[in-house]
This record gives sequence, structure tokens and C-alpha cells, in this order.
Amino acid sequence: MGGVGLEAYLIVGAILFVCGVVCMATKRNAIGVLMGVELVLNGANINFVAFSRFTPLGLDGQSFALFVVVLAAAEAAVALAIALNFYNNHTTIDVDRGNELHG
Amino acid sequence: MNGPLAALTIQQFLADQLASYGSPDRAEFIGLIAFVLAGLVHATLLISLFAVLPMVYIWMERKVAGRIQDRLGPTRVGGKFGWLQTLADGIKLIQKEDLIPASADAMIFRMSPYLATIASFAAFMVLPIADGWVGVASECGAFLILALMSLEVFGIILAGYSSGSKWALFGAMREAAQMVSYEIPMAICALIPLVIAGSLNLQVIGQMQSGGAWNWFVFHDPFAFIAFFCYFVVATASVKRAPFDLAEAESELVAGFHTEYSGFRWSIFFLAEYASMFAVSGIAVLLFLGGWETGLGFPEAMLSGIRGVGQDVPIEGFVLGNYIANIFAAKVFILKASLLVFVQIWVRWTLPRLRIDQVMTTCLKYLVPISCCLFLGAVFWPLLLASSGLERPILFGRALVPPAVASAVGGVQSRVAIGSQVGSAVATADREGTR
Amino acid sequence: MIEQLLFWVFAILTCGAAVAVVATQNVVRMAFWLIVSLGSVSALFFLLHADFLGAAQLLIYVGGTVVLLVFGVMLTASGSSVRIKTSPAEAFVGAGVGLLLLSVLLFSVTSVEWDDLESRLPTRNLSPAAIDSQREASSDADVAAAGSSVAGPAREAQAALAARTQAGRTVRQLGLGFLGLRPDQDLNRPEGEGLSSGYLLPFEIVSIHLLVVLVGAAYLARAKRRVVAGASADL
Amino acid sequence: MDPQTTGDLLRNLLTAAWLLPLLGFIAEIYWLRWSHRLSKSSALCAVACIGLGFLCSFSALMVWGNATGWAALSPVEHHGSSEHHGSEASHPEHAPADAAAVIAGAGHENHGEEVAHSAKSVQKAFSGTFYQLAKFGSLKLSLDWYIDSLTLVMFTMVTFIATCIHIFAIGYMKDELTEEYEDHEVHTSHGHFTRPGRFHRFFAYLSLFCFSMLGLVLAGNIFQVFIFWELVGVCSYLLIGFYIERKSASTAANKAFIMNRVGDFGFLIGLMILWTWCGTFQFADSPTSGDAGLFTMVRGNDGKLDVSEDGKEVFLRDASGHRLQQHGQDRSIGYLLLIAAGCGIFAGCIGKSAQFPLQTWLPDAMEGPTPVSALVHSATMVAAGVYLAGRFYPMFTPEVLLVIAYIGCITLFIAATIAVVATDIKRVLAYSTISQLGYMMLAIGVGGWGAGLFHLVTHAFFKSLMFLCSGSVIAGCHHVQEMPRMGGLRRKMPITAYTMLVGVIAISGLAIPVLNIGLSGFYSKDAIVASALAYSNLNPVHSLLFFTPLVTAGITAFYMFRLWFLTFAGEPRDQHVYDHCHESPRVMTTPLIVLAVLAGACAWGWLMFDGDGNPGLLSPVAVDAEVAGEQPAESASWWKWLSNGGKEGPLCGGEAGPLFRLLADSAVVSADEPYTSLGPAKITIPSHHQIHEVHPQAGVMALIAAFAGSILAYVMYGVRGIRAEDIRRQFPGVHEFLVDKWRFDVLYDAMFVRPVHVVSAWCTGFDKHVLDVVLHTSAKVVQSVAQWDRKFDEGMVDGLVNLVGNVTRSVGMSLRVVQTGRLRQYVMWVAVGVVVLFAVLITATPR
Repeated sequence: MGGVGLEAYLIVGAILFVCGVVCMATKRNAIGVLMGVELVLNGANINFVAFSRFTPLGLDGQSFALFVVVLAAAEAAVALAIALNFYNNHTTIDVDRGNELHG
Repeated sequence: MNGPLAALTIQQFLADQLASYGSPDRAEFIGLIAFVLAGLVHATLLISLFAVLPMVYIWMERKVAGRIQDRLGPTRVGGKFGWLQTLADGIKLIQKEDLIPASADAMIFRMSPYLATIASFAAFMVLPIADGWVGVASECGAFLILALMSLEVFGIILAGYSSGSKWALFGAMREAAQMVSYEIPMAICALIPLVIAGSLNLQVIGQMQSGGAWNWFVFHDPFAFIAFFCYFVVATASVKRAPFDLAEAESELVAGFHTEYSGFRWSIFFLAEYASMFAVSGIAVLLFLGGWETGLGFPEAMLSGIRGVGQDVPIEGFVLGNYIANIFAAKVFILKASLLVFVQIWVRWTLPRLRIDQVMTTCLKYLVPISCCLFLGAVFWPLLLASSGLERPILFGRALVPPAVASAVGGVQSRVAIGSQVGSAVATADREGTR
Repeated sequence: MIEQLLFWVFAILTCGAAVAVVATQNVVRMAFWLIVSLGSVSALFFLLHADFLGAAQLLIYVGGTVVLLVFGVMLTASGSSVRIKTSPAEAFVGAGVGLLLLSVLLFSVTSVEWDDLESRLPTRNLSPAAIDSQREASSDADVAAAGSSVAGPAREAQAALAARTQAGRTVRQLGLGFLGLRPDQDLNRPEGEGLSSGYLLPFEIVSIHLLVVLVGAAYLARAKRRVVAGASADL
Repeated sequence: MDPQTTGDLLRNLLTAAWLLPLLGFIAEIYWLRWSHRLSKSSALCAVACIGLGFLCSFSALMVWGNATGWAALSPVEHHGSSEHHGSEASHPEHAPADAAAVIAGAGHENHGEEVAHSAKSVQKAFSGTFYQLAKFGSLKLSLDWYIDSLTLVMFTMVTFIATCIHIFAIGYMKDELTEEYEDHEVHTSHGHFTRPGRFHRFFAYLSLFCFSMLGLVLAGNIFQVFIFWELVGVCSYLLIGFYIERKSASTAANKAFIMNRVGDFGFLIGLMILWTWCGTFQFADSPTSGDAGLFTMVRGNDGKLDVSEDGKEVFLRDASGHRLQQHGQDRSIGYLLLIAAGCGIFAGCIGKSAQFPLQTWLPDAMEGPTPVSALVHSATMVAAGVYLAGRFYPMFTPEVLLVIAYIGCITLFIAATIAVVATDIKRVLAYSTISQLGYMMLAIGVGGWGAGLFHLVTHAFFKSLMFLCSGSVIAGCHHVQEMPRMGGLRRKMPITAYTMLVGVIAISGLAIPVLNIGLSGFYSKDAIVASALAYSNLNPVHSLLFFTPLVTAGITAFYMFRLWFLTFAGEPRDQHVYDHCHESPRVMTTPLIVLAVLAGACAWGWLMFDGDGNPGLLSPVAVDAEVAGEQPAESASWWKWLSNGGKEGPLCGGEAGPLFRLLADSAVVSADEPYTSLGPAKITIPSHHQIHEVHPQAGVMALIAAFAGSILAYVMYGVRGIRAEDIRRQFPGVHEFLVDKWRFDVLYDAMFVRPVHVVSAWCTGFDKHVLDVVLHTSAKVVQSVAQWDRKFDEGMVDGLVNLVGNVTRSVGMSLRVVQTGRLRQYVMWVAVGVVVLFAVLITATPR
């Protein structure tokens, strides 16, 4: 089975996840936030597939990952539509400008 | 034992050979060495193909264009018929200065030609040239090749965007919209032979069409027949060939997305384009036109007799008999694909260019619904045959819808969503731009 | 060894590109690095013997989603707004929180004895790759035995080779799973137990979901028609 | 015609006559009210309805006569030569009336062969059910009809008089045909009160009244009678209060209504007794189920009470005349209970007919328009009490009859005496009405059943005539009603004067012996006095019952002539009134003339028979000539005429006249032989024969009294030989007593009104000083408690709620800072949250 174990993949997934979160938290560009979301999802996907590969859970992980991929595509489509609307309304893509819901 | 890779691969062969020189406790390292060597062999073979074919096609383009325009085309450079013209062009381009505009994003400007080329080259990786001659024998090869081909658009977009020129930007946007949109009907049309075959493995699909030409999937049922032409149109568009070459559109956009490119980087884009022409034609040949088979029957019968000859080279595909047969098969395959490329060239110099909105309309309003209907018809065709009792003797038994296709459908569907999104977005942007 | 090498290459590419995504301020470069990162993830999937998933990742994620993002970038890019700078303080805080989160995650990952997993989980089934390799190996062995051309050790080696070459062929299993069949589980199921349900329903739901998204996104992003006097005459 | 067809025909005709006024009422109130408010169309509608009703009624009378072969009018020989017939003789008209049964049955077998030739086996009474409303056990509440000759005569009389009065009223009420009617009697701060005219309303009320009155007459059971009884009461109330703005009118209306309620209370008691003990309300036997009606139950088929030996029970009988059985025993009703029931029903009659002691409402009721007085308060409604007493006669035991007689006796005297001193022309007539009603009651009480009802009809004619005449005078004198302001009016309004004179002569009972001519009142009053004389002969204890009406006959003549002389004769006492007075228009005088003719002639027989019993001028039937021929034509000496009650002579009136005989034909109880009560009062009811025997005496005495009264009146008011003022001065107490109407109002005031006032004053005091104090105290306590409660509410409850709200608000205000609306901060917080949560879990979980 080679020398690479489950743990290594999980660490890669964790790094990807954290990168995504930080990306979401720091990017003021809405598209950047979306990219962070994609990173987060991919981190999770790596975990899924790794579990599928290294544990007796079978194909479930891959199936889940597939669903995640597909739904992420859908999410991206909708999110981009939202971003475009945001741009149309605010003439900017800075998410900090969209704080009408502040308390 | 029908798996094409059941026999030893080059890597295994090399590993076995190297193992006899080294100690067994270093088997791991030897395996690594073998892997790298095998990879080099594969890459060399593929790159040669990848590099040579476009050169031929560029020459062919010039010649065909010349003939169609009632002139001779290149004659002076090189030997007979000017066959060294392309080489000369290449040398000239390599010699040119590598210019990067000041307003360009230098890193991406540099990277994007490679991105496009890598995507195009990766498609060759899973394209079986002959029975057993394939870089990566993936079980979902057909899916993978479509996926890899779709990456080419990145090179275009990033190139256009990073150029810092509005000509390039508009060209890139048009190009991207066109490519993304046309991938949808292309994938759907490609699904039709996949459904017939019941496999995503391109080698299996090729083997299925062995025998007479009537076994080719293009003749399998009326839907597949139409789907072939549909696919070919879409493929032409997806590799941004005329009459869909809006990306370049010299009259409007000066040169499209590669306005700011020159020299080697520019030539690499064209390398990728012509390679892609071959790739999509190769896919068409594999999926519809019997792959490496002649379709005449008796050459295959003759060759199958010698396939088993000479078992002393235990590398799959390189057994002597196999090698000879595969050489023949590869020639047949490349010939067929080149024929299709020729048609593309022919079309380019025959038909005028469409407007961008006409291009998008053709795709989204006509090709997508047509391909969807064809797909539905192809799915229901076996059921119709089964219910009417007119079972087709050949292939029908194998042609149950395989599960993998179902999941491929899901993927295609998501692409549809993205494609339509892009289409509408581009339409908006175009309006904004023209205003 | 080979796998290790490839893993390290792609893992570093993945993580590095992800960090580059975070660190870059230019959205287009972020997109570029995102492509690199996601493509590497796809490579990791191939390494994890998930060929189909890798292809899907390439097709949908890299080829679709990221294209979409790039489109977003281009459509919303107007002059200076492309470069919306994050303040250093925010970057610092974000980095700090990110590091904290990473440490938490790494702590969790490393503190689990993953090798015990086999013993802890019910062992009623095997990983798909294992099944594939077992089945292929056994059939291989049968053929080999019939031909009796290869001796015993060679047979084993051949089986191991077959196991490697056949790894990652999950298309058929996934497809069957989406159609409601689970060969990896059902084959090892004791008599009397019902068959597992597979993923037919989620598959259908996802399909419908995609359709809805298709329509909804097209609606959301549609061009707002500006009503101009005499516009109808132009039509 | 078979009885069934006849009955159906009669029913249909009378129902039409009955419902036509209702139709008119609906049309007037709902349609003409809005469309023709200021036109005479509502009057025409009402006249048309009631006129058609009269035609129907008269047709019904003819039909009935044809069906019975005019058996009731068959020759008079039995009366004329009653000696050789004796009391055992059965006359067809006196045949025991099995009200519903065909008379061909066993009930006639014992009547002897004499009867056979004249008494055709005919059905005289018809009854049936329109619609059954409800059924409670054995009791059925239904709309029944009962038709005999009494019903028919009443119908004809009521519709005819009503028609005349309607026509008269068109002229009388024409003042109302304006949007601004000025009521001179009502004074407001702006002068006279002005209101829109109510012409249509007046005729609508009249129509409704006619409907009610006819329904009362047609009713086939006592409960239905009660319902229409109340309806006429309502109409009376509405009509008395027609000038509602006048205080006196509204008070009078209330008074009439309340007085009637007092009588109705007794009526209801009687109804309850009958329901409880007899279980039926129907008069006649049911033709379908064969259940016995009230009359048969009490009187059987032979018209006699079946009293037990101890005189305490009256056995009830079924339709075939046998005793009713229940649980093997004979069903019976206590004799005293029967008396109570009779008295109860009669109490209703007292109220309605304004008998003592409830007589005071009728004079006040003169506040209504004069046509109303004529129709409602003289001719029909007040006569309804008498009608009911007559209709219910079979249910009355001799003891009840005694009560009736005394009540009537007292009433007639009191009212007559008051009338002597009354000066308001309408009030004189009102008291006269009360007095005459007393006569009728007296007649019924003393066994002169036929005489009472006879007087009812004749009185209706001449009293309505006189009221209309007075109305004409009032209208002519511009609403002056006081006789002292009149005088000599006959020169100005001759028609009114002489028609009035006819009425006066009629009511006085005067006759011209030599010419053998008497007006209708003469015949009917003679019959009453004769009955009273026979009664007092048989029961000497009660001889007062004879002398009072005799004397009162004189008084009647006196005050009626006084009225006439004061009004029409002599010199005008008020020149202003005289100058403005004028004769009434034709529409008013024509009814007067018609009524005057009938008032004089309605008792005569010449319309149908001549004196010999031969068919008269208008006789619809050829009476058997042979039978008529048997009667020897006797000499027409005046004494003989007089002694025969005027039966013979050119006019063939009185008891021999068709009217009386038609009425007498419907008698249920045989008066062929004297009947002695077995009850507590040993009273003997005289037989027809006995009454007949004393008729000459009574007639002579009554005539003398009447002449005496009229001569006195002539002397006092005609030629003024004796000055009325002198007499008044000589007996100031008596005069005042009479002017005060025997001080009944004072008596009632002292007896009822004052005690009520005292008691209510006590109640008020109790309310004020006890209940109010308690209430105020408790209210104050509650108020103070509530103030404390408010403080608690505001301080504690509100404070708590406000505290919660304020705390929530302040927390929310402080927390709203956290919601920055920045997406990225949220992500950051989520990450921080995860880290913190993880840290907490790690530190909290033991390893």
C-alpha cells in the first residue's frame, strides 16, 4: 500500500480547509470568498476520499465526494449569480459594502 | 482475459530488467527508476506525436487553403510541396523576441500558453492510438479526455485577461463563452456512443467496433448517425475553428486573445489548437468511426492472425505480432482522424465566420436541444427494438446502459448548468462592452 | 515509493497553491492558483484510486466551477475594484485564527490511532480497491493455473501487479451505487439481510437540484432590461 | 245539493268574504301606502273588498236557504196558535241541533208525525277544518269553520254595515287626504300639531278589523275565537288610538286594551278548564273523526245537561249521545267547574262588550273617529261579546246564565242613567250602546236566547245609523260634539236629522199600535222584556231582572229623544256653530238613508213573507202554500197585534219575521220546555211557550214605558215645559253622581290604582334607602379595592413586564453591535467559535 497513510491525506485536507476558511475570512472580494468556499469543500472532499480509500467504509466516501462536487458546482453557479447581482446593485464586489443587515 | 493491460507494461518490464542488476532490498528504488524511465518513454512517444501532427496539419492547412483559393500554397521552403514550411515557421517563431506588455500580469501571461498546451497534451495521454497503445489506460478514459479538453479554456482566458489589452480580453471572453457552451452538446453527443458501448474505456469502445464498417457506432442507430455530425460540428466549434473562430476574429479583434503574444508562446497556442483538432477528431473516430479498425474486415482478420506472433518481448503492445498490427492500426487511426481534420480545414476555408451571438444561439438554442433529443432517442432505441422484436444481432447484447454512464450524465448535467450561466453572463458582458 | 513521491509532489502543490490563493491579493492570480490547487487535488484523487472522481473533479470543478469564478472576476472587474486590499490587521487576525484552527485540526488528526480503525469498525466489507484486486487476482490466477505457464511465485507477482493495475477502477461500482446497488457491500452480506439502498435517491435529488440551479441561476443573472422609450421600435 | 257540497260552497263563500278584507289590508298597507298615499284608492280598495265580502255573505245566506229549503222560515203557525201545540211540539228550527250530524238519524224519530211534513231532513249547521296547526295529546289546535244561520246572519250584517260605514268614512275622513293635517285637539308650542294624513292607514285598519271580526264569527273552535278575539282587540286599540298624538286618545286606547285583558284573563281560565276536562275546543263534532265537540259533550244530542243525582257532576257525552267512557268510568266535569268555565268565558264577553264592571272603556273609546265608533264600538266588535255568549250558550249552566242576566241588568241600568246626563253626543250613544248590550246579555241570561241575538242585529243597524248620524253632525259642525252648543240643526241638515229620528224611534222601541207598525227595536226589545218577565215569573226572587229593563226602556226612550231634541230641534244655542254647519255630502248621507231603511225594517217580514206566511216580495223560495194556507187570517186588531209581539200585521215582524227565525234556527239548546237547574241555584229557565204567554203584557208595559220616556223628553227638551236645569238643581247629588259615571273611575282609582301607587312608592323607598345604599357601599368598596389593584398592577405586574422588556432591549442593543453585517467577520467568528469549542471540549473531557 505504499508509505502514504491516511493521516497524510487528512493533513492535506486540513490545510486546504484552513486555507479556505482564512480565505473566506480575509478576502473582501466576493469572488475570493467563493474561492475560499471551494477550498473548504475540497478539503472536505480529500478527507472523504481518503477515508474511502483507507478504511472499510467502501464507496461511501467517493459517492459523497461526488455529490459534494456536483453541489459545489451548483452552489458556485448560484453564488456567482448573487455576486453579479451584488455588483449590479453596489457597483462593487466588496462584500464589506454589503452590510445593510448590520444591527 | 480481455483487459488490454493484462500483459506487462513498459514500467514493469523495465523494473524486471533492472531488478536483475540490483539487489532485491532496493526493489523500491528500482521500481521508482523504472517508473521514471517508463514515463519518459511514454512522454517521448506522445510528444513526438503531439509535436509532429500539428506541423503536418499546419502544412496541410496552407496547402488546402491554397487549393481552395485557387493557388498553390507553400512551395518554396523545403522540399517537395513545401513540406518544410511549417518547420521554417517554427524556427522563425522560436527566434522571435519574447515580449511581455507592461500592463500585463507577467506571471499569468507566461503561464497561460503552457496551461493551454498541457491541457491539450493531456488529452493525448488517454487517447488510444491503437489496440493497447495508450498512455494512461483509464477505465473512465472517455470521461477523462473530455475533462482534460475542457481545461484548455483556462489558458485562453488567462492569456486574454492577463494581456492587459481589451482586444485580448474580448477575444478571451468570447472564446471562453464559446468553449464552455459548446462543451455541453459535445459531451452529450459523446454520451451516445458511450451508452451504446456501455463503457467509458476508450479501448473497449474501439474493440467493440471491430469487424465490418456496419459495426461502427455511427451506423448503430439513426440517432448515433445524426449525433456524429452534431458532434463534429460541436467539436469544430470547441476547438475554435472556423466558422466559429470568433476568438481570433482578425477583422474585429485584431487577433483575439493572443493579440499580445508573439514568438514561442504564440506558437505554442497554435500547437495546442492543432493538437486539439486532432484530439477531437480522434475522439470522433474512436467513438463513431470504428477507431483503429479499417472497417473492411479482412485486414483486421489478417492482422489478428499475426497478433500472437513473437511472445519474446513481454511488453503488452510491443509483442512483435501485436506491434506490427498496431502500427497498421495506428496508421489507420491517424489517417481517419486526419481526414476529419482535413474536413475541418476544408470547412474553414469554405464558410464565412458567424457572429458571436449567432454562435451562441447555434449552441444554446439548437445544438443543446438537438443533442438532448438525440441522447433520449439513443437511450430509448434499444427499448424500441426490444419491444418491436427487431433486435440487432451485433452489439445489442452488450449495449445495456452501464452504471458509469449514469454518473457521467450527472457530470454533464452540472456542466450544462455552468454553461448556461456562462452564456448568459457573456451575453451581458458583451452588451456592456459594446455600449 | 512512487506513490509517495507523487503524493508529496501533489500535496505540496495543493497546499502551496491554496496558501497562494490566500496570500494573493489579485483575484485573477487567486483563480490561477485555485486552478493549480484543485487540479492537484484531482491528482490526489487519482492517487487515492478514485479515477472517476478525479475525472469529475477536473471536468466539473476545474473546468466548470473555476471557469465560472474567472467569469465572475472578469464581469465584476472594473478598474481599481479588482484589487480590494485586505488590511494588514485583518490579515494578521485571519492568519492567527487560521493557525489556531489548523493546530486544532492537526491535533485531532494526529491524536487518533487510525491503524485501529480496522478493528474498531465492523468488518463486514472491504475497500473497493481490495475487492477489485482480489477478484481480478483470483481470475488471473485461474487463467494462469489453466495455462500453467507461470510458476507459483510468478503467479503471486502477477497477482500483485494486477492488483496495482486494476486499482482505481471505481466507475462501475459508483454507477451501480447510484443506481441503487452496492456490490461492495451486498456481495459480502449474510443471507437474510436485505440489500443496501445505494444512492439512487440522492442521485435523483442532485439531478433535480442541478436543474433548479440551472433555471434559478439563469434567472438571477439575467440582464436587467432597461426600459427605454421607443425601445419596442428597435425590436 | 247534498250537505257536503253545500258545506263546501258555504265554506268557500264565507272564506272568500273573510279573507277579502285581509287582502285589502295587505294591499293597502304594503302597496297603496307607497303608491297612492294621498288618493282615495285605499278607500276604494277597502270598500271593494268588504262589498265583495257582503255579496259573498249574502250569496252564502241564499245558498244555505236553498239547501235547507228555507225550513227556518216555514210558516209561523206554531207560534201564532201555540195553545194546541204545546210544549212538546218540536219545530224544525228548534230541533235539537246536532250541530254537525245529518238530521236524518235517530235523533228525529221521536219528533212525531207532525214534524214530518214540514221538517225536511236538512242539515242546518256545517263545520269542518281548514288546517290543523298542532296536536297535543287529544287536543287539536286547528283552524276550523262552523257555519249555521247565526254565522250567516252575522256575516251578512257585519259586511253590510261595514260596507255602509266604509262608504261613509270616505266622506268623513277626507280631511286626512293631505300632507299637512292639522289636529285641532293637539296643542304644541307652535300652535296646532300638524302631521301627514293617515287616510290609507285608517282604511287598512278597518280592513284588518273586518277580517278579524269575520274570522271570529267563522271560527269553529273556542281557541280560534280567542285568537280573533285578540285580533279585534288589537284593531280596536289601533283605531281608538288613531289620533295617537292626542293624549286622551292614546290613554283611551290603552284603557280599552287593558280592560279587555282583564276580561281575557277570565277567558283564558275558561279555556284551560275546558281543555283540561273536555280535551277539545271545537264547537261541533268532527265530521271526519267523529269526535264529539264541546256542545255535544255537554249537551248531548237532546240539548240537556246530564247532571248526576247529587248535582255535582255533569257527564260528558260522545257524538252519538252516550256517555263518554274513560277507564271504564263515565267521564264527567264538575258542575262547579262548568260554572267556572262558563263564567270565565263570560268574563271575556264582559270585557269585550263593556259590561259591568268593565264598562268604563267604551265611552272613552269614542276618541276614535266616528266611523270607528259606529262600526267597532257599537255594531260589531262589542257585539262580539254577545255573539260569543250566544254561540257558547249550550255550555252555560243556569247559574252562569243568572250571572249573565244580573251583569246585563246592572249594566243596562247604570249606562242608561249616565246617558241621561251626558252632553257629548257620542258619549250618549256610547252609554246607550252599553245599555243595549246589557239588554242583550240580560236576554241571554234569562233564556231569551233568540231575543238577545235578535236585538244584537237590530241594534247593530240602528246604532250604527245613529253613530253615523252623529258623525255627520260632528263633521257638519266642524268637530263640535257638545249637544248644548247645538240645536235646531234639522233645518240645516234634514237628512241627518230624520234618519237619526228613525234610529231614535227604533232604539226607543216605539210603535204605532193603531197602524200596527213598529220599528225593529220595538220587536227586539219586546222579546227581551217578555223573556225577562217569564223568567221573573218562574223565579220570583229575581224579579228585579224584569223591572229594571222595563224601567230602563223608559229611560232609554227619554235620553234618546233628549239627544234628538237637543241636537236637531229648537233654536240654535250657539249661533256660530249653527252658521257654519252644513249638510254632509252624498257619500255620507246615502249610507244613512240605507241604514235608516234597514234600521226600521230589518225586523219586518215583508221582505220575504207577508203576514200570512205567504212568500213576500223578495222571497227567494216558494213556501209550501198549503202549509201557509192552514193559518187562519186573523183580524188585525192592534191589541192582538201587540199581544202577539207584532207577529201579525202588514209587516209581519218580530218573532215571526225572518230575521228572528233565522237566528233562532241555529239554537242548539231546546227551549221547548222550562228547564230547572239541578245545580246549587234552583233556577228555572222559561220555555219558549212561557215567554210567549207573557209577551202581550210585557209588550204593553214596555211600550208604555217607552212612550212615557219619550213624552217626558218631549216635554223637557222639545217644548221645554219642564226645565232640565231645575231638576238638576233639585237633585245636585244625583246629577253629579251620574255625571261622574257612578264614580266608577274613582272607585277603580281607589281600588287598584292608588294601592299600586302606594305599593310602588314603598318599593321605590326600599330601592332608594336599602338597595341603593347597599349598591353604593359595595361600589365604593370595589372602587377602593380596584385602586389598590391598580397600584399593584402598575407597580408589580407592569414593572415586571417592563423590566423584562427593558432588559431584553438593552441586551439586544448591546448585542446588535456584534451583528456588523460583515460576512467575513461572521466566518471569522465561526472559526473562533470552533476553536474555542474545541478547547473547551478538550479541557473538559478527561483523557
